[in-house]
Amino acid sequence: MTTQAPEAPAPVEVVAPAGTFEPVIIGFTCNWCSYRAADLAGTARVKYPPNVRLIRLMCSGRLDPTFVLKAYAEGADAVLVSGCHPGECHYIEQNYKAMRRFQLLQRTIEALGIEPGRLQLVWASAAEGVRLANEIARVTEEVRALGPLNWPAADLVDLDTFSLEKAWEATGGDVEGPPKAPAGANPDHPKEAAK
Amino acid sequence: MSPTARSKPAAKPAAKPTAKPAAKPAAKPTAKPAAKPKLAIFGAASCGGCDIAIVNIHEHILEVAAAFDIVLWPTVMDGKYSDIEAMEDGEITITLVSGSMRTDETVHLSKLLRRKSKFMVAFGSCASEGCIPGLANLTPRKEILDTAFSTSSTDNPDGIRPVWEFEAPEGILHLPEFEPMLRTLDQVVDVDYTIPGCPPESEQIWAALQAVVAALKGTGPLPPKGSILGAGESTVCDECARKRDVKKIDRFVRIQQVAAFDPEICLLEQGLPCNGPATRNGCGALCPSVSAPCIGCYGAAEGVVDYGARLMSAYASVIEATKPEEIDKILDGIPDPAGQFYRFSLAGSLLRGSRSAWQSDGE
Amino acid sequence: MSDYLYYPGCSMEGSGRSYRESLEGICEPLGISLREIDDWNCCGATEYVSLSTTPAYAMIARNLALAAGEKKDGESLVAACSACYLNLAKADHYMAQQPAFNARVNDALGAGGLHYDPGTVKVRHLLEVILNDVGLEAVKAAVKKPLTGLKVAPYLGCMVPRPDIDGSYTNHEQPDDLDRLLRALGAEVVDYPLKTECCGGHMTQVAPKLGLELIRRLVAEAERREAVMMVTVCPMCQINIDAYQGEMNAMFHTKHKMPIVFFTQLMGVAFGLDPKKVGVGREYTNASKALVKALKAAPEQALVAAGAAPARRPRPDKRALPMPRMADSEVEE
Amino acid sequence: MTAEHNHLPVEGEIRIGVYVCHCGSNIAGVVDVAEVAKWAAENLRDQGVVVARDYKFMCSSPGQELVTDDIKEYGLNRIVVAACSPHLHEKTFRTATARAGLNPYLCELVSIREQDSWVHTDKAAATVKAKAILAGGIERVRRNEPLEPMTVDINPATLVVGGGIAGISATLEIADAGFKVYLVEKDASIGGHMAQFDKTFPTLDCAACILTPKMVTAGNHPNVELLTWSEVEKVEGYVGNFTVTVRKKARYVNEDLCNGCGVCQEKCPKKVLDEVFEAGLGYRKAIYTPFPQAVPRTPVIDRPNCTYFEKGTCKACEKFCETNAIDFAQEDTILTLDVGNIILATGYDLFDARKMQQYGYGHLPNVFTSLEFERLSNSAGPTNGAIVLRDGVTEPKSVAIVHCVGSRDKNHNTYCSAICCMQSLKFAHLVKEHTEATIYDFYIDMRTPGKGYDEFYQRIMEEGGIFVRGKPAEITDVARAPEEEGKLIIQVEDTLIGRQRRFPVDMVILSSALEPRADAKELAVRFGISCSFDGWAIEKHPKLDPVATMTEGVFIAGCVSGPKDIPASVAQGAAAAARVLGMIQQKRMKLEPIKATVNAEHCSGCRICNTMCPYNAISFDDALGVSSINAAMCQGCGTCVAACPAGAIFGSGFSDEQVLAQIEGLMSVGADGLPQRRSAFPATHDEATQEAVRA
Repeated sequence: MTTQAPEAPAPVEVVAPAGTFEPVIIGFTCNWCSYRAADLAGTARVKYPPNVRLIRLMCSGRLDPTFVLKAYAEGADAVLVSGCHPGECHYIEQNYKAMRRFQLLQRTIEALGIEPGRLQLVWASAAEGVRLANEIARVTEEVRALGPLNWPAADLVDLDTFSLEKAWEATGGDVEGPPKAPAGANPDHPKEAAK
Repeated sequence: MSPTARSKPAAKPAAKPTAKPAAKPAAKPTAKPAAKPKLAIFGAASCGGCDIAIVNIHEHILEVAAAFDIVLWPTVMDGKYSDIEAMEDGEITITLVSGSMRTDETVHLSKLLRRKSKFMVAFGSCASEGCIPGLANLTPRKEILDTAFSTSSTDNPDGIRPVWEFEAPEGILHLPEFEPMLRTLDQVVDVDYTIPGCPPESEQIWAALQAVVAALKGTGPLPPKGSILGAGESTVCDECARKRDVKKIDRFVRIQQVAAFDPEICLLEQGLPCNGPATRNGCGALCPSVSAPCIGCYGAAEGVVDYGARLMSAYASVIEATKPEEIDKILDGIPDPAGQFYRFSLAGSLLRGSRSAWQSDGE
Repeated sequence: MSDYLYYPGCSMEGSGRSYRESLEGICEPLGISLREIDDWNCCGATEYVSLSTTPAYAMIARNLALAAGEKKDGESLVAACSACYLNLAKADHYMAQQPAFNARVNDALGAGGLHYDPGTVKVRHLLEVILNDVGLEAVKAAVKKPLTGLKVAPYLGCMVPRPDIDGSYTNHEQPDDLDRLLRALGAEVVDYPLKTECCGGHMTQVAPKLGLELIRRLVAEAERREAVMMVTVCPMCQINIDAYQGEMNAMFHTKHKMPIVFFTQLMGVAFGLDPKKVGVGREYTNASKALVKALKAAPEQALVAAGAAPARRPRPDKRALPMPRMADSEVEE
Repeated sequence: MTAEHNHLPVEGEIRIGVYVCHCGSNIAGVVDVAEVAKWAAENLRDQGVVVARDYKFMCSSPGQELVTDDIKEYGLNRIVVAACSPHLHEKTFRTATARAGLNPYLCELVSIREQDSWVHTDKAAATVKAKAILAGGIERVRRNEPLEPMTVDINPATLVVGGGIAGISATLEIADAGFKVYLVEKDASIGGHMAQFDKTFPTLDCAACILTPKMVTAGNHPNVELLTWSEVEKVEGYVGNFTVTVRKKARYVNEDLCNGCGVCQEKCPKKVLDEVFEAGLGYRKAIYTPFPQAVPRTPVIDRPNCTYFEKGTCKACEKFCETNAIDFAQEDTILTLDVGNIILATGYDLFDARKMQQYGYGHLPNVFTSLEFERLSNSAGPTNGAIVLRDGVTEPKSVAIVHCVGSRDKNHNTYCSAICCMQSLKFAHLVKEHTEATIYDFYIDMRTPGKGYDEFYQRIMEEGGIFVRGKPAEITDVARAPEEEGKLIIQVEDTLIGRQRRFPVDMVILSSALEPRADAKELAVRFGISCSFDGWAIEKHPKLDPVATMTEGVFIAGCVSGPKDIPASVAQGAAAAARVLGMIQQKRMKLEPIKATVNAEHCSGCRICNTMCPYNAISFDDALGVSSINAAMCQGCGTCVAACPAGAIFGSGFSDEQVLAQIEGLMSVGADGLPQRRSAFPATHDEATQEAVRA
């Protein structure tokens, strides 16, 4: 929405005093434990910094590294991944997959110059509202110390667009669906045969 | 524009029906323009392999020559930029750009050709996702130049570096500037079609060209904007003859560490990090068929946002370990994650490169 | 050889000489070496801290400051006297807990050109070091003359392990750390519930009747439980129970004769050192006889004797109800 | 923009209605709800926001009508409600959406209460966060697809785990309603802890008298299949269609032949300390039924203690058995049960009083645990109800009862075990009834809620117990004064008079805490429910849904979710049964349509996903060379979706498009409330980029 709110915002919206860095952190939570822990923190009125914005997944096993990279690419300063404690996954064992993806992703983002501290894994059961709140506070402070990540915006370049339709009218052909791209070297692949 | 318009999935709308331009009635043959459609083939930062792959369609090249009036193809014939500049906008029917956007010259010419062309095709891995040159995005420009101009093989005692503007007696010379970061074609201009591969397989090229020719003749349908031509929608495993079982990986090995691999069984199952599961099919699984792991030159499968992320997720998911230290031990088998997962797709990936590359801001 | 900084404290020089001698004796077999901090001063003992806080703790913290100066990586500060240990530990703890207090103390230290940041020195008691760093296995291994058949009453007093500031002990309600150590020496440890009760402290001075009554309870109970000697970790306890037993007997018309020695002395003896070398015999109520008897015991019975488990109590009656089965360490078979 | 529309599942223009809830002052007190709504209306038009409102209580019927009316009036096809947690009201608003004829899954509920107003104090910051959360919900809802819940048949059979009073009650409720119940009990007889008691508070009616009839009914009920001496090993499937694997441990006694005459127990030469039913206070034989009224009456052979199994000779039981029921060759049998619902009533363990060495249990003979005392006072117990000291003969002259042993104690369990006060009062009465002893009762607080409970407390006080408020520091046999010789001394601070006191007594009873079963955590994993840190099972909602769990079709009753007395346990058993019967009556039920599906066109058959599913919903078709997912078995965790390297698996409800868009939405608002300020990648001579950088 970057390009959509040119009008000056109401002053009330400016909460971070000029100069102070308020990190924005995307948090992925598991529907069964950490998201409920967040709910619990709320019901118990536990206070934590407002820097984390949570996304609910059904399970930490749903966590696709794409989501994490996307968050950075969209300007997030850090990503918090949370799930049920190892051995207590609502789906029996999926949080182990999350753990492995997390560890591999840690190595890759480091190779891309992103501090490991910007990708954190926190286990929190549905009963651990306070724990989650504390972890969020901790992560926020650590990221504040790391400073902004500020990954550049992807496509601010104005592509000089070109009307395919116009071009097509000029060549005057019909417009049915695309020709099926050949499935490659194996036309008698059962899947092809099945068609 | 909304952020989604910026997001990669938006950029590859291929599979979605609504991508099709509103249906138009087939125009009568008489409506066809008399002159032969014009074809331009431009190699930006590329190794030339793409051009060879095109020539490699053998005698079909003659049919291409017959079907098109080739206005630019520096590799095989003389051509002047000025001729292109002189053309009407949209005069060129179709332009194939191979190679990536590495200098401001290539950027400039790509924009020029875009303006002059009806259809712009990102041809090959470099143009579509950055390819091997894209790995330069792991390093700041300065370091790249330092390395290039001060290696032992370089005789450069004064440590001279290239300048982009040079005052010669004849006047100021402008040299193509090596840009801070390498970009893919679609990060610079609007791209209509993409033909993946490093290089694209010749028969696939021919199939794609045929489709275009047919479309131009009005005898075939026009592929919707954003289509990936000359490749499948699945991944290499789809074409791989190796026997596959459920995956349980307790180690990753590098190809030189193992004397011989079982010729029948999936390489990944033998611990060799094969990118086949995540790489778009179309090559005919050439590498795995000779016991070399797929390295991913055909890029991501249909609708995938970030090739490396998908592959990481897949590998990590099938690792046989539950303790952090065990997991780490196995992951040590992949010493260069960035290279393993982004060998071809780094420049086209969500993050495009390393932080140091863009933070150095050109210096 | 693991190295430690060492704070002896006054009693090791005087009343607790046998503690010092035995400690010096066992360091080598235990594979630990102690480096005495240079120019150490009084630990504040038990009175000063209750009179005037800041100066008292400044005095104590001076030792910490010195230790911090001498400390090599990973070295902690060991005290054998429980009063010294507790004062040093408390000083560090309070300074860490209360910034204002910390500032005051450091002001005082500053006058002497010293400074101490709480937490820099880890203060530990000898017993805990032996249990956690050396370990019972190593102790068992060092035993040459198991104290088989020697019935002892383990007596800790009030300052170790309470307050267990950094939770280094198994259980501060009913600590069994000393019990386990003595068992490792082959001694037979009687169940001695008074192990953390008061030894009288300075009541022997200000309110003799009360002080001596406290001592009587300890001694009488040890005797009732058939212990031939008491074993302690604290010079204050040792001197109280040992030196005032005569007065106590006189006051209550009893005839108790209960030797009390330092655990380090028994370790020395078990490690095969000459009892005299580890100060046995210095105590008013002589412990030598009991020891000699024990040392005669056949070595093959070594290490079998575990503490008197209730299960072995004779059942007075067939109709008696079974006792609950106890934790492994004490189960017979 | 065009590219973006390609991703919309529903043809046509997106028309979104946004509703920001005040929740009284719960949200409005911290978040400027009016501002948030206004902001959405003004700034998110291009995202398709047609109308944005704020309202006092969105969950109220007028609040819901706002939504339904707007859908009709403005032709909305997407709804975003910014209010409380989806776990609370997602259903409410989706139902409302459906009422207005829109697919319920086109409605999103985003939480600006639990995750914003309740956890933040800085109003400005909270308002900014609310906007971000809302923007995220809006971007997400744009990609929502209309989903149809799939329905599955409910198998009318039910599995009840645990044969205590809670389990028995649940079993009988369901069985009486005419449906099949499998009752699995790990011990040799049902009855549970209650069978060990003599009397029950506050009515003091005899436990056996009220329990045994229920046990017997359960035993011969035509609809009940009793599986004692058995344990659940595996649970597969999903609500309505569970497949449960049960290990029936070898009894070495043929249940069909045994007539329960009990001669084998008389003749068995091997006496064994009974640490289960008799709490270690009495003995049983190596072949035994836990107690005379056991159901079933068939005994079991305790293999580790049986002389025959030990030495290979004896077989006394076999010789004397008239029906030849003894079968030393018997082996464990594995049963597979198909059930539609599961009720967990696995009860509690008693806190191990040995852990509090200062109370001397195990060292001091005359310190007893509550369970030991239950057996002691039980007329069928080892002393036939005679309350005596450990020597088995002496009647105590004074008895101390200590509350909160292992409860309300930060060294052990911080919670209150709920039943100990009443239990202790019961003990006091029983001691009074059977002996002359003086009673000292040491409590921290006297907690007697419940019908007739406090009256009982009054009664016991009138009976003349001495109540001391204070938690004993130590129980010792070391006398200080002659009157303490040979006694147990309670050292305690009497907090009412603020003095240290010592009470010499003959006998001490420790009212020990109730703890979760030792294997509670494994149990939770096996049945796919979650449990608290202590190990108590977590209810779906502690107040509004106390017998359901977060796992559909798995219910809980009795002490499995925390300490409870008998009335509460029985009530919960019945409540769980009612929930199950409700499901059975529906015959079929809707499943959340959050499922994964494989796009066979894109699937390359790499088989990465094949090991992803713990429910075995993913199978590989060798002929087609593609993997596929059984929708009914899929639990919707999405792990395979994330794992598929070809992006060929689609996760409905949580698709890549939805999550990625939500990230964009969340990130579209900076920490300062302004749109994120972003630089561009450096590109020296590219005019367009230069512009962008300048912008």
